[in-house]
Amino acid sequence: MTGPSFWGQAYEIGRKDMRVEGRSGEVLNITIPFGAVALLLIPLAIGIDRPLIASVGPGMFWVVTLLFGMLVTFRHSATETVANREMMVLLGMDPAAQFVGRVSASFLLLLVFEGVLAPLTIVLYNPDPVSGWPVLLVVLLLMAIGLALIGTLASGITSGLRSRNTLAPLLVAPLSLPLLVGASQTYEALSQESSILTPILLLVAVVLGLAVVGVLTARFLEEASR
Amino acid sequence: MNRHRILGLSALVVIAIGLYFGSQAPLDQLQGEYTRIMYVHVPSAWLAYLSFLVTLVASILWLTKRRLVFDRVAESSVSIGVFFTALALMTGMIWGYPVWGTFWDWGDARMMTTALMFFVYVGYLALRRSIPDPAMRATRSAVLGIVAFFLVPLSYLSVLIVRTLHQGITVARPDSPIDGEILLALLSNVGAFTVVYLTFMSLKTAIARGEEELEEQSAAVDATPAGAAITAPNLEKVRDV
Amino acid sequence: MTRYRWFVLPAIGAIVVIIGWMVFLSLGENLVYYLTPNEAVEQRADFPDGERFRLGGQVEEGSLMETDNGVEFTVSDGAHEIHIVHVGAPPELFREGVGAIVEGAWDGDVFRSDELVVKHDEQYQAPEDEGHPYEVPTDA
Amino acid sequence: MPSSPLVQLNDVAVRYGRVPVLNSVELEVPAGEATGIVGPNGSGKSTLLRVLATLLRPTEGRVSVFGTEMGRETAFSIRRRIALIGHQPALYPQLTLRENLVFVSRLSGHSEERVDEMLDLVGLAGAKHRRAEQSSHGMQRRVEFARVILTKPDLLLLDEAHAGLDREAGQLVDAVVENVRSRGGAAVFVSHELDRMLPLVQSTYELVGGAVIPGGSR
Repeated sequence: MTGPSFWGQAYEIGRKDMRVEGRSGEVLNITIPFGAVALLLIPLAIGIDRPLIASVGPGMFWVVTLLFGMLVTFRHSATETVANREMMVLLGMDPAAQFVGRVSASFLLLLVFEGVLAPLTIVLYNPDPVSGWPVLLVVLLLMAIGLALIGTLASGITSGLRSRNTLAPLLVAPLSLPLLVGASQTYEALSQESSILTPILLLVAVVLGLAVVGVLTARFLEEASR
Repeated sequence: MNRHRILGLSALVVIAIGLYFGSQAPLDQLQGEYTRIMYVHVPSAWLAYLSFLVTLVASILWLTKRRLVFDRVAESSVSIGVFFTALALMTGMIWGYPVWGTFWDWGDARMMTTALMFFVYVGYLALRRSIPDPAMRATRSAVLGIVAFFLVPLSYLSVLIVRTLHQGITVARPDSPIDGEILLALLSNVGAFTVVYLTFMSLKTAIARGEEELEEQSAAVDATPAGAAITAPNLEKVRDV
Repeated sequence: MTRYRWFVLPAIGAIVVIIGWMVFLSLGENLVYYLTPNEAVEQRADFPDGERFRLGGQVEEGSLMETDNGVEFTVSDGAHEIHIVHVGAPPELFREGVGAIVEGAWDGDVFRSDELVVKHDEQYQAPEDEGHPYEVPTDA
Repeated sequence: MPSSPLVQLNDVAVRYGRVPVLNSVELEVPAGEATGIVGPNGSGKSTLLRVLATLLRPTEGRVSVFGTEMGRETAFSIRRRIALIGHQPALYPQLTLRENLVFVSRLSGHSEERVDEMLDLVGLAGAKHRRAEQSSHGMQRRVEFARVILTKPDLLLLDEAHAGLDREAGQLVDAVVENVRSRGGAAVFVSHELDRMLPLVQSTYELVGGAVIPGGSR
């Protein structure tokens, strides 16, 4: 009996992850409210200065997406026990397909995360409107893919370690710098009406590079996690 | 003479040459004596990039060839790279204060990317410390060694991507806008630092190897299989305690 | 590795093209993180009084004046000149003729700044009027 | 039938870091038979089972499964023919028992319809919509045996299979082993209790000091 193809496997993994999330509601009930609280606290911390709050709004949104969104990508370590991973290996699972499946699920959840917090940021911070804002939707998309890739890689690298709860964020936060730079540069370019091509291409290059590394190293990480 | 001594002595010689050129080179018309910080700052940054490139290559080689020597090289190179990244950051701050008027500029992409590069590789060393099994440690840190390298070209090219206070790419361009003698002094110091790197690498990998052998010896003494370490519980005593 | 070649090779190709393109692009134009006086004047409408931005240009010879709490000078890019009123001590290397970047906002026709840094470009040149290249100039 | 063994270990050693767990293990698992390996806690039984399952590459020695020597590139098709029932149930706690089995069946290329049939076979027809986290250890184990019946492995590896099971579930274990053997496959038990598995196995070994000794305490 041959199992499903690469994409079939990735689909099954992603579907399973989404279903587990649907049951536990970790992202919807915990991570999103947590991020929303952060968005509420920041203006209090920097003082009630309306123009200032409006100008930091987009930046704060990216930071909150990065710091809280990465929690979304660390969900796996709790549900994927060693027994579950071993079972999947013995079912003929391709580790790269598993990686793709996990990243896809995290990507969808991060889109939900951004989809809730982005309107909230606009309402709370009232940032200056920029022309060509539909481009920001592309940036949101690329940010979600990139963060899902980095987070999944980092949780693979640190899975099962005692220090993983602190180590994984330490790895993710600096590594997502290119995403942050790309995202904030795009916004800046839009507000100054200069070329957005360079930051967008930077995001695309980073996402592609991470995907290549993730797919090629999945097998080794799988082997080193048992 | 062993390898370490030859490397160490040649490092001393090239450092002396670098110091000579550095002290003889003319000063930049604007920066004056502060030009000379460049002869430490630029080679340090170069070594940081070089070390992490070596780590990248060694990490890939570990994953494909499975020889422990590649893991030792990867780890040693990160330790040295982290040191020189810190040195580049610190000399940069010392240089930046009189020249730009600030130790740290939040708008400068080169500073930010380099600082975050530093933290990722600090994380690399932290990761190694939290995995006891050598093979697992080598594999996982190899993956991180590959992923973390993303920040290296980003840091180098950041002056191109983002609006920054740092000067653009100076040396590696066809119409290099740098005075010939300043360039000579800079390149001789880059060369000297590279020999220092090789010396450090030779010593650090030897230390890593020695540590492994030491562990091996202590393991040979304590070669009881895991299960045989357990003896029968003293039931009589347990009842009476 | 051959299993994923269909994805890995095009992806790596795309990355190489993007990076090469970015390098090519930036060697041509100089990316800076400030507006030149010319840009600042052209985009005057986008930056109302009080709206902060960064402005960079050459400090005009003969324009530098020390004030009680800072300096006043004029920056120019050849096309336009803008008068700067800066509050705070300037960095040590700040003098006439250097490139400077200030951060602040328009106030009518003057630019009021509270951050001032000296921008050094990638030109490393010995003083032009030096007789002997090894002769170290004494710091004034 | 003395054909070539399904699994063969030659001079296998495993070390975790510097701690030796297994030393020069020689073992043959013949087709159509059940093999029992006894040993006290911490003697390396689970490690040995992972080597047999190709999940753990030994530090030294050669492992050959189904006549294929295990190298760096382990063929996925070989792993599909192995099933491991470990200490911990391999289930997702948030999913129902049925969903867990559906996940397995789809990953292994079996149709979803057979899942209900399997759950019926192991006596879980009435509890299949319960989440794994709300099910008892025995129920979770039954799902795992349903998985084994569904995927039809040629090599079944059981780690303390009878531990914590009631009489019915224990008999289910026996029946599943019988099923694998009757198809010409092999089963390997590891346990610290010889008594429960003795009636099921054709040969026993004992793990002492990291090495495998034939015969055991039969």
